[in-house]
Amino acid sequence: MYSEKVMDHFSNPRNVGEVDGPSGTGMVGNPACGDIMKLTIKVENDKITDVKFKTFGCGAAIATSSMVTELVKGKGLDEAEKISNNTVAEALDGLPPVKMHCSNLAADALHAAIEDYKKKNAAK
Amino acid sequence: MYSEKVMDHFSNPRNVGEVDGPSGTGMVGNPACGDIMKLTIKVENDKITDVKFKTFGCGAAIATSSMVTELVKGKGLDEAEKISNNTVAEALDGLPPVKMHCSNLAADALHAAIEDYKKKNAAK
Amino acid sequence: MKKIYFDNNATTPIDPEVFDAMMPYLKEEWGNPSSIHWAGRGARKAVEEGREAVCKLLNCTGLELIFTSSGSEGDNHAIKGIAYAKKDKGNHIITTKVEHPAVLNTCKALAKDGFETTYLDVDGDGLLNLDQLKSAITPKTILITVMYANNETGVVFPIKEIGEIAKGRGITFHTDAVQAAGKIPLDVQKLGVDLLTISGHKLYAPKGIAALFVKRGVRLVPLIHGGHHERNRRGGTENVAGIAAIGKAAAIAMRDMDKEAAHLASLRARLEKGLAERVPHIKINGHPEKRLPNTANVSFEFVEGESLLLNLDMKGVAASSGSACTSGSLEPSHVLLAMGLTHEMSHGSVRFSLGKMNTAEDIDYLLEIMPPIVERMRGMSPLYAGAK
Amino acid sequence: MKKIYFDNNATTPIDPEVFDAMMPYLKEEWGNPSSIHWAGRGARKAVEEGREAVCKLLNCTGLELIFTSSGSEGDNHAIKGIAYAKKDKGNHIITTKVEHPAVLNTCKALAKDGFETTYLDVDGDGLLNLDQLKSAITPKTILITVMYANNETGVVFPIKEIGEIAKGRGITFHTDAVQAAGKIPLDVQKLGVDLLTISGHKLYAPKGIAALFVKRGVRLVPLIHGGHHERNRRGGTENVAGIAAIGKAAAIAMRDMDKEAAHLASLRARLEKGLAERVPHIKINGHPEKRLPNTANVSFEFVEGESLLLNLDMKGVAASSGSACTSGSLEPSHVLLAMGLTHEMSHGSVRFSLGKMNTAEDIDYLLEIMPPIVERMRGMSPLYAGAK
Ligand SMILES: Cc1ncc(COP(=O)(O)O)c(C=O)c1O
Ligand SMILES: Cc1ncc(COP(=O)(O)O)c(C=O)c1O
Repeated sequence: MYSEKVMDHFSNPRNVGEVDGPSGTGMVGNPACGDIMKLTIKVENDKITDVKFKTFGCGAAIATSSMVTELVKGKGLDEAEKISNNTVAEALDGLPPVKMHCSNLAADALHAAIEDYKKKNAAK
Repeated sequence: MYSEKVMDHFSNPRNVGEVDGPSGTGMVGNPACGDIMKLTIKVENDKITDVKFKTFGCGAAIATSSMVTELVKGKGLDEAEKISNNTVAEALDGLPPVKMHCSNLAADALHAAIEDYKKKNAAK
Repeated sequence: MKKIYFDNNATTPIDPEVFDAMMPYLKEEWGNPSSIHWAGRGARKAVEEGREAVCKLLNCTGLELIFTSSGSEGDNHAIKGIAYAKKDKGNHIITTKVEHPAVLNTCKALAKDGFETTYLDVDGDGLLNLDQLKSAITPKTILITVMYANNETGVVFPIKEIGEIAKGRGITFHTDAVQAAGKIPLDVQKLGVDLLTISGHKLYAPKGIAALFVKRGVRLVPLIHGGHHERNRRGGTENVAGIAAIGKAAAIAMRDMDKEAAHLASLRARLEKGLAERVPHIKINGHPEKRLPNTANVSFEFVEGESLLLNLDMKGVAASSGSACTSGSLEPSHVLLAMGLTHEMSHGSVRFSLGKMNTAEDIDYLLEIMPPIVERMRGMSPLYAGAK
Repeated sequence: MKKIYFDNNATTPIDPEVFDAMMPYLKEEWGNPSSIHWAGRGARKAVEEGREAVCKLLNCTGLELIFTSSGSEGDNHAIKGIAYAKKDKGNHIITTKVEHPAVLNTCKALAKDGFETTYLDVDGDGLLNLDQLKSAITPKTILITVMYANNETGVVFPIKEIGEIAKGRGITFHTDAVQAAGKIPLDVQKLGVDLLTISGHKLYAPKGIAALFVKRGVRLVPLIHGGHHERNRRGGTENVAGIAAIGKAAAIAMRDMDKEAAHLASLRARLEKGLAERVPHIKINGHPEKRLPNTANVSFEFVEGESLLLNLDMKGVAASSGSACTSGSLEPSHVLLAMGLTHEMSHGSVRFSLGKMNTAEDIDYLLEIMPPIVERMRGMSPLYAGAK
């Protein structure tokens, strides 16, 4: 069902946890769908210097979470904002069709975290 | 499907043909059903001294024809008249249910032959 | 005793290659294809590979194939499925008088729900008149269902032409190709059909597995509602071993069809010629050319078919009279009656349907035993004057 | 790698005795049971012997059994068959919220034809309220269809009591006994049902064969019209090998059920007790006693079921989450939601369904690997405070 890459990220997820004193936090999904993702980022000089996730969800949800943290670590905010759910799915060599909608939320969580960071920053 | 007795009478039918100068002839069945039986009898002193059949029909039709000739040969007319299609089927250790109606006509042919004999005799 | 099987239209032996292909799914790989764990993965793969193989035979895509349990299920699914899906558009169905009971009785059953069916005639050769078909079409016609090849006589209908007539008028077109599969080409693109039924056990696969082609975009109401199987079109855990089997059978049919068809045609010619030479008063039913290569339907005048079959069986030869499906009934073949045969001639018919295991020796054995059998039975027949 | 199968409610392995029983019908005895010649006779005998064996398990007569291709076909046949046969009497059906999709989706489909269905609730233990059932009955109620045992939780419903309610009111009563067969007694006389569905592949027989009990005198419209097979009630050449298999499986179930049930119950107790001792925050779903002996449905709070299954699978353990039939979907189990579980708890459920090949060692292996898996997954969960 899942690609090898998905299974790799599922069984050895990268960057699990929450960053200390996060610059931004994104939380997406809902229990009805069975997928909830929480992404915390550390931003320095418009760069994402650290990122961690916590996810309640299926194999696809965990793998996409893990993958998105790999994709954005060290990236500038502009670049990070361009990452879409599709980018993540492609980086994992694809996802089963049934998983594309519900469980492919990692980029959404990322964008939510960036937005949160920007809101907090604007408030300063 | 068929009992051993049926198969015996089918493969070695008794009394096939037509008796010479029959005292009575019975013909029953019709092509639509796929079964036509012709029974010829020789009657002497109210006894059936000879009987033969010709049958167009399935295994059951041939076996019942053969059996009825065995049952009546040498019997008095009274006794012969008591033979029913069921008597014949029982003597063959039964017939498949689907064959009970259409192909079990041998006793009818016998009765038709006896009636024919009586009619001819009454006319004399 | 010799055992010779001439009843391949009733069912075929299971090809040893097919047997081997299905074994793993009755031994180690018995998983449920819907399961995500190890036990399900092999099963899922078998289902997808089986689907691909059958699709190759039919020249369709995997999305267009529904596995079913029998040709009868496929016919019911197609006909009821289209009738109910299109009931707002019309209530008229066109079929023929010589279809298999799975089609005829389905159409009859639909009458209770207000559907009307026209049953097309056939001529003495068993052929349709396409003008009759055209003039049977009304604005309410939603479905034409016409078999590709007849199970009793082997007569082949002009599916492509019928497809063109149907398409021009927006009528859905189904063909029961149960007897055609593996014997003549079966390319749904070339045939131009919307739905097509095949069945494994006429194709050297086991009983219990079959398939229905449903052209992309054709909507039909499921016959078996249930889980998400077959893309929500047919509920029920997949018959994995059966699917592996029909897949293998389809692949073999693809590979061997040309060779087998030639083989069958030559055996059949030997049989028909031989019988005609040796047995008087016989009639070969069905158009001489427009027939499957394997089927010989022969009427033996003055005698009844079942009695011939029993005699043949006693000599180890398996054949049938009328269709196997209706052999439990006493009615003469509806197919032969529709072709204008008398009741006697219909009752006196025997179908020899050859298969790939048959040999010239099998035919010669039949030619040896048949004349005395017929003679003996005619000698018992009140209809036969010649014997007196 | 170790391979341990805890997904017997999805499908069972094929019993080697069953395998042996079906082999002759895939090798030498591939004939069509309708044929009158040698090739058909062995097949016909197999069908009749298979029928007898299944009838013994159900305690019914041969006239009351229809072989089908799947539990789903049986459910569809029963429900649609009764609905259409009795549509002049009424249009109301009663079922439960926790039926298999083969029942639920059939009832939904019937809505398009004007039938109305009441879906009964279950309580937190998964049990029905028979007063709700009684008050749901209207003069238009023609059919009650309630499963014998639930596939996800194993909860067993009081079929006998429901049968008495139905009978008193002239309502036909069908039960889906697919999960009950072979695990708990299944005597149609004692249960007082009019129709009952079983399926081979939940009973150590292969996929593609199943059976429907139809009590003498109960009339229903066929689902698959066709030839004279199954006394005109189900068209299609019989799946002979499948019938031989389900017959053998039924005989084995008769012979071994008591022993197996005790075996399963003790393994299940070991599993549930062991998990409860080793893993905090779990909930065992379904009434503790009124359950099949083999099914353990466990919610692991804070984690999602599929991710647990993948982890188990990586260690060679096959289990499932929700029913296998709906695992292609993303919806949480309709059964657990109906029992009042939250979405998180429903999503976090795993079903361990044991089979006769399972051993105490299998359970112990699970008890060893499960705690670290749950701990690891909870460590990743944003819902789990304890791990922080
Ligand atoms: C309770 C219940 N009913 C019906 C079915 C359907 O059975 P089958 O897969 O044989 O169609 C199943 C199996 O998934 C089931 O568990
Ligand atoms: C032309 C035709 N259609 C349909 C069927 C039914 O196939 P099955 O026996 O697989 O239901 C048959 C076989 O008897 C057939 O010959």
